[in-house]
Amino acid sequence: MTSNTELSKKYVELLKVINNRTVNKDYYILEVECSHDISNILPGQFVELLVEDTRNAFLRRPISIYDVHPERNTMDLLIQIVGEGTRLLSKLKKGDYVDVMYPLGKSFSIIDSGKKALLVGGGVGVAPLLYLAKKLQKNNVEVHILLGGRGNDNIIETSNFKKYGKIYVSTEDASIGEKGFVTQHSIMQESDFDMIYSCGPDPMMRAVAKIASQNNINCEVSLENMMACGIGACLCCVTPTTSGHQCVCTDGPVFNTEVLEWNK
Amino acid sequence: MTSNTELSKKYVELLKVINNRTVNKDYYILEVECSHDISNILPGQFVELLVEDTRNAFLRRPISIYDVHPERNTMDLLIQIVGEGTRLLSKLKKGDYVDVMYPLGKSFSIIDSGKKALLVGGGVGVAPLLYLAKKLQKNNVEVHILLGGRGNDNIIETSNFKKYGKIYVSTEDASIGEKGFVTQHSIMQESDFDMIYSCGPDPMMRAVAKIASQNNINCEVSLENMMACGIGACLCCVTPTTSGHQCVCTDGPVFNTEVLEWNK
Amino acid sequence: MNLAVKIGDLEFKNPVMTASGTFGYGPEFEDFIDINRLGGIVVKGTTLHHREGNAYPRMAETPSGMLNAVGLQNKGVDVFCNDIYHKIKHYDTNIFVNVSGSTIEEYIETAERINELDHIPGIELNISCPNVKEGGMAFGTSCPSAVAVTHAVREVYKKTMVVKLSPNVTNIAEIAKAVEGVGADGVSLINTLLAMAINAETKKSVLSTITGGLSGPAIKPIALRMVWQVAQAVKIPIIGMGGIMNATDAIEFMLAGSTAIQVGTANFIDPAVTIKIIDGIEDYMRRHKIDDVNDLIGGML
Amino acid sequence: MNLAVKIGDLEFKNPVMTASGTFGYGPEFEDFIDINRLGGIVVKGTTLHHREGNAYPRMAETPSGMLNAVGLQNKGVDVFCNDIYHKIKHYDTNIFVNVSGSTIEEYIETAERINELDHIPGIELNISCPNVKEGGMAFGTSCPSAVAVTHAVREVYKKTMVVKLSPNVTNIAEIAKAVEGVGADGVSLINTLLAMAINAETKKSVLSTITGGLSGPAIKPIALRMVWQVAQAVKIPIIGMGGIMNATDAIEFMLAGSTAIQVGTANFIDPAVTIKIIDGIEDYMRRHKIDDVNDLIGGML
Ligand SMILES: Cc1cc2nc3c(=O)[nH]c(=O)nc-3n(C[C@H](O)[C@H](O)[C@H](O)COP(=O)(O)OP(=O)(O)OC[C@H]3O[C@@H](n4cnc5c(N)ncnc54)[C@H](O)[C@@H]3O)c2cc1C
Ligand SMILES: Cc1cc2nc3c(=O)[nH]c(=O)nc-3n(C[C@H](O)[C@H](O)[C@H](O)COP(=O)(O)OP(=O)(O)OC[C@H]3O[C@@H](n4cnc5c(N)ncnc54)[C@H](O)[C@@H]3O)c2cc1C
Ligand SMILES: Cc1cc2nc3c(=O)[nH]c(=O)nc-3n(C[C@H](O)[C@H](O)[C@H](O)COP(=O)(O)O)c2cc1C
Ligand SMILES: Cc1cc2nc3c(=O)[nH]c(=O)nc-3n(C[C@H](O)[C@H](O)[C@H](O)COP(=O)(O)O)c2cc1C
Ligand code: FES
Ligand code: FES
Repeated sequence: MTSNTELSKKYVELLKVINNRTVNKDYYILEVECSHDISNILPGQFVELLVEDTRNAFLRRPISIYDVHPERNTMDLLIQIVGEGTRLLSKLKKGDYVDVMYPLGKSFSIIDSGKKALLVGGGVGVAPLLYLAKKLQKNNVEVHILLGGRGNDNIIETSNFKKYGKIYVSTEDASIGEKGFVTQHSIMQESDFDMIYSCGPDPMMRAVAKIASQNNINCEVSLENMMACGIGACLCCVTPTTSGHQCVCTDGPVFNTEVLEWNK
Repeated sequence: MTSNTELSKKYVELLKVINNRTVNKDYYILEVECSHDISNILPGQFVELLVEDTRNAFLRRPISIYDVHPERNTMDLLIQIVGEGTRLLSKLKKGDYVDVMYPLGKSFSIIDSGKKALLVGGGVGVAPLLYLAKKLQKNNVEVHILLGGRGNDNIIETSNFKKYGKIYVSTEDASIGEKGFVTQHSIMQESDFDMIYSCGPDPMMRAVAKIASQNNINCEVSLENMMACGIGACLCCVTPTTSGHQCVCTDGPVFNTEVLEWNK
Repeated sequence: MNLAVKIGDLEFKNPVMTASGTFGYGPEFEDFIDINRLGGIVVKGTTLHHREGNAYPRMAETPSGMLNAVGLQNKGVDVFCNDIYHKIKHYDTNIFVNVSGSTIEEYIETAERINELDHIPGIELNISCPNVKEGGMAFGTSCPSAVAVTHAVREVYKKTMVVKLSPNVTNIAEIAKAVEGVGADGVSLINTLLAMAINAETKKSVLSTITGGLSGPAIKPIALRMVWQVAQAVKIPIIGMGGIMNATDAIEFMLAGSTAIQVGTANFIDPAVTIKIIDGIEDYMRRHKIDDVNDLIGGML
Repeated sequence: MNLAVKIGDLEFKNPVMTASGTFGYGPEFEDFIDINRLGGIVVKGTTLHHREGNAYPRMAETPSGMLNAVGLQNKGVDVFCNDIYHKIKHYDTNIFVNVSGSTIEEYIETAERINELDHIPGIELNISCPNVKEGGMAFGTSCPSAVAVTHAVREVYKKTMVVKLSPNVTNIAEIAKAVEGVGADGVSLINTLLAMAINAETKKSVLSTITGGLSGPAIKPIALRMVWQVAQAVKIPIIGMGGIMNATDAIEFMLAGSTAIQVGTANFIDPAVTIKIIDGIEDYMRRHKIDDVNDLIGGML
């Protein structure tokens, strides 16, 4: 198993928007072109986007790296419109420039070849899981991907995920896949996974971690704490761990659930 | 001579941008479509534009009504890019909507048919003079228009002004027209005008007013004080007059220079 | 659904009022809204004598806010009573006069005159104006002087009296408690924060008075904190304000402990904002199944 | 062109420093800028003992600003001296330690430890942190307590000592004068303004601590006013801060009376902003034909 402990060199620069693809009314995918080599970006890392020309979204917005295309040196960012910042960024057009700080944070661990992984994403929490699935598949890991959401509209990009593993879906309103929360999905009962990776709403990740621990499965989650700086300078994004408050932006966003003190 | 003392009914609404024409790198003309009858808008009145999606330009921006096209119920706004607000507004495109409060303020007086008027505009101060020239010409006033600026780039829209009167030009760098300040232009020496109308930088208007008074010519100027509300509610935009502090937004922006206490 | 709230014995049809100095006397906004829908309006700061206010420039835009240094320009209480009053007394809303003065005697005399006006149910005692040389904020930044002026005016003014507090103090709750002790029916806060702006290119101060008062969304987090602190210190109702731009902001101020709220600078950006705020509060109550707006007051969990 | 300024006997290669709590210890920014170009850096608030700080959430975005309630999370002065210090002592810039405590004794002990470090030419005495239950701002909001802690630390700390003032007071100039009287080499201002945020949908306070400290451009007009007031009251140098986002803002603070300036929240938005500010000041001086940056200090006309 490999995991990234050293942080890679970070950049802040204007990146050209190559594409802005609307997924549905709530989601879009920005593809931006980088000027530095990005082939060493790891799954789980994120960027901080500046929303220009406004103070309505004053701080940068942290967004996971959804996919990396080394052949054209671009990355994809999958973004859900939830407020002012993500709404204003959705207006970016091909050819525009956006101010990006990248790559930030530590990555998911890549389990060894031949092992079996379950990836559990809720809503826009699927964002860091695609690139993870890609890297796991490359390492010959058996990849199972459970995508959950409130309804049909929140289950996105399944055709993209399909390329890297077997897909399972659950929705709370039963509009697609099994009905219920992701944690109620039948695949969650299987106990022969070597690792469960998860990203999504806090309560979901906690529930996933609980099941993983009951089944003695290693579990990594990607947290989405409120961030001001993204580089470990402000100490705003902390989460309680077995070694005290740690920064989600630099000690995470990916944590093994064993170190998280979620009851604190 | 008619002058507008009653304020017309004011509206605040989203107006559709019909056109955004670039004049040169510093100037553009927005044409917006109104939903209310605008045929009674008077020359010298202005609008207050909201710069949406930002707090970098927090308050509305006052802009003169440059022209009115009753046949398609639109107005033109001639805008110079001087800061954040005017820069952001320059990005408006055909089909966009802009939040406008209009029409505001009191107008220039229209002198009687057969009389002779000189209009003196400096830089973007020409904005309220075009519609004035149009109205004066319609009333069979003999219209002379002096346009001044630092250089060639500041002398704009002469072909439009030409339709309504005789044009004179002066530039400080002599790149076009006579060299010098507008007040040094030969036409300013002529004393047989019945009214001088002026809009431009403060020092220019003061100099014009001085010459007018020396020549015993009635003179109206349009002031550009900093405004917060545009409707007489905040008392921020005052100018000292013979009857105390008056609001430029509601008692003006047009004032007869006789009532201004420019030395206060 | 009940939107009505009470301050002292006075009922407001809803908690949304306009802030002094930002709404003129009301007529300025008649083209944009139905004034009668408002919970109340507080007219421009009124003094015993006519005041020309400070010299231009009196305004500066700042990040998410503005500075003003109007300096209580107004025609004096006589013109208010004999002229302006008659143009607005028909409004079906609670009209408050914001009363200011350079000396306690001026406050008293002005309040006495206003007390005679049938259609003015209350005054807002402005002891927090940062833009005048004498009086104003000086009264509002120490307990003894705040108490002195409040007590003196209370003696002569018989209707609803709200005291408007200055945020430019170490402990606003202490001053709120002090004026509560001498008969204020309520407190309103915050007035503007003393601030300034410089033009780096000209090296000059932007305002003719160098310093002015900061208002707008920039100050909302400070105002909210002060309302919350005062709510824990006093029993009389609070009228909260400072940067309220929409219904969400208004609800935050109520949750922090305001019985009513005032909208100031936002009127300049959208002259119809007050009505949108009233509608937005109703909408919020519907969504959250709240029948009585009074249940929001101090409802922060 | 001279950009160097002095505080006490200490020379800064330029007036641009980073504000405590917004720049970590320096290494966090090495990927983005050359730390050695800075006039100085003030490291995170340091206390005698390790502190975990407040519970999450500790941050809220506000109009043109942010709230923080970090609460002085730090590993304590021993870890600073034995570990962190050795990672940063090679920087060719003035490293200040921001010293905080719950009691005067803690301040003294911490300052004594820092006094031993060769490559730390100064401390910034933080008597203005709004985010801790004990000590912090309590020391900075009254003259007697500000004097007590400043005086006590002055006795043991022999290098440059700057006292960081709280803006949450009625009269900041008075407190500046008081600490000047007991040996402060300079004052820095402003720390954050006590403020709060509420989430209307959940009805909860956004921060775990309810109140937090407001920083960013929203507070710039207030900070500028306070610098100007303090500049008229004291003779010692002022380090101005509060919402500085670019060179123009920095110049405004110098014109108002600052000898040096600190950049805080802006580092989060652009990690290279400090260098742009240094370059921007040079550019301004060239345009305005100013040879010595000291000519800007208090240069408001
Ligand atoms: C490491 C990390 C990775 C993320 N990856 C993605 C992603 O790939 N795609 C995606 O759509 N979203 C992602 N998010 C969430 C995203 O950052 C927020 O949705 C976004 O910041 C909201 O901004 P807004 O202005 O649209 O909404 P706002 O109106 O500002 O806020 C809406 C909600 O978003 C959250 N939020 C706001 N500001 C921040 C902040 N500075 N840091 C963290 N959360 C905040 C809050 O919960 C808030 O209630 C990620 C967050 C983190 C921390
Ligand atoms: C009645 C009136 C009519 C005007 N007509 C026109 C016009 O037709 N075309 C045009 O280009 N400009 C016009 N102006 C000037 C225009 O309002 C300012 O150029 C504009 O507000 C600047 O905004 P900004 O954000 O681009 O610049 P900022 O960076 O905000 O300011 C640049 C300069 O513009 C001026 N200014 C800024 N805000 C205001 C304000 N609220 N009120 C007045 N002046 C301000 C100040 O002098 C400031 O130094 C008019 C102003 C007034 C008062
Ligand atoms: C232009 C202007 C004029 C003001 N005049 C007064 C006044 O006369 N009396 C008063 O008590 N407050 C006055 N204020 C303060 C407001 O009533 C209010 O307390 C403050 O602006 C904060 O609210 P806001 O952020 O919603 O504007 C004035 C504010 C502004 C912006
Ligand atoms: C996240 C954060 C942490 C801070 N921590 C400290 C601190 O430890 N000690 C201190 O004196 N000031 C601290 N401050 C205050 C800043 O140093 C500065 O005084 C304030 O933020 C105003 O400047 P700004 O608007 O440029 O950020 C902190 C500010 C922020 C935003
Ligand atoms: S966001 Fe600043 S330390 Fe993590
Ligand atoms: S701009 Fe408000 S009164 Fe004129």
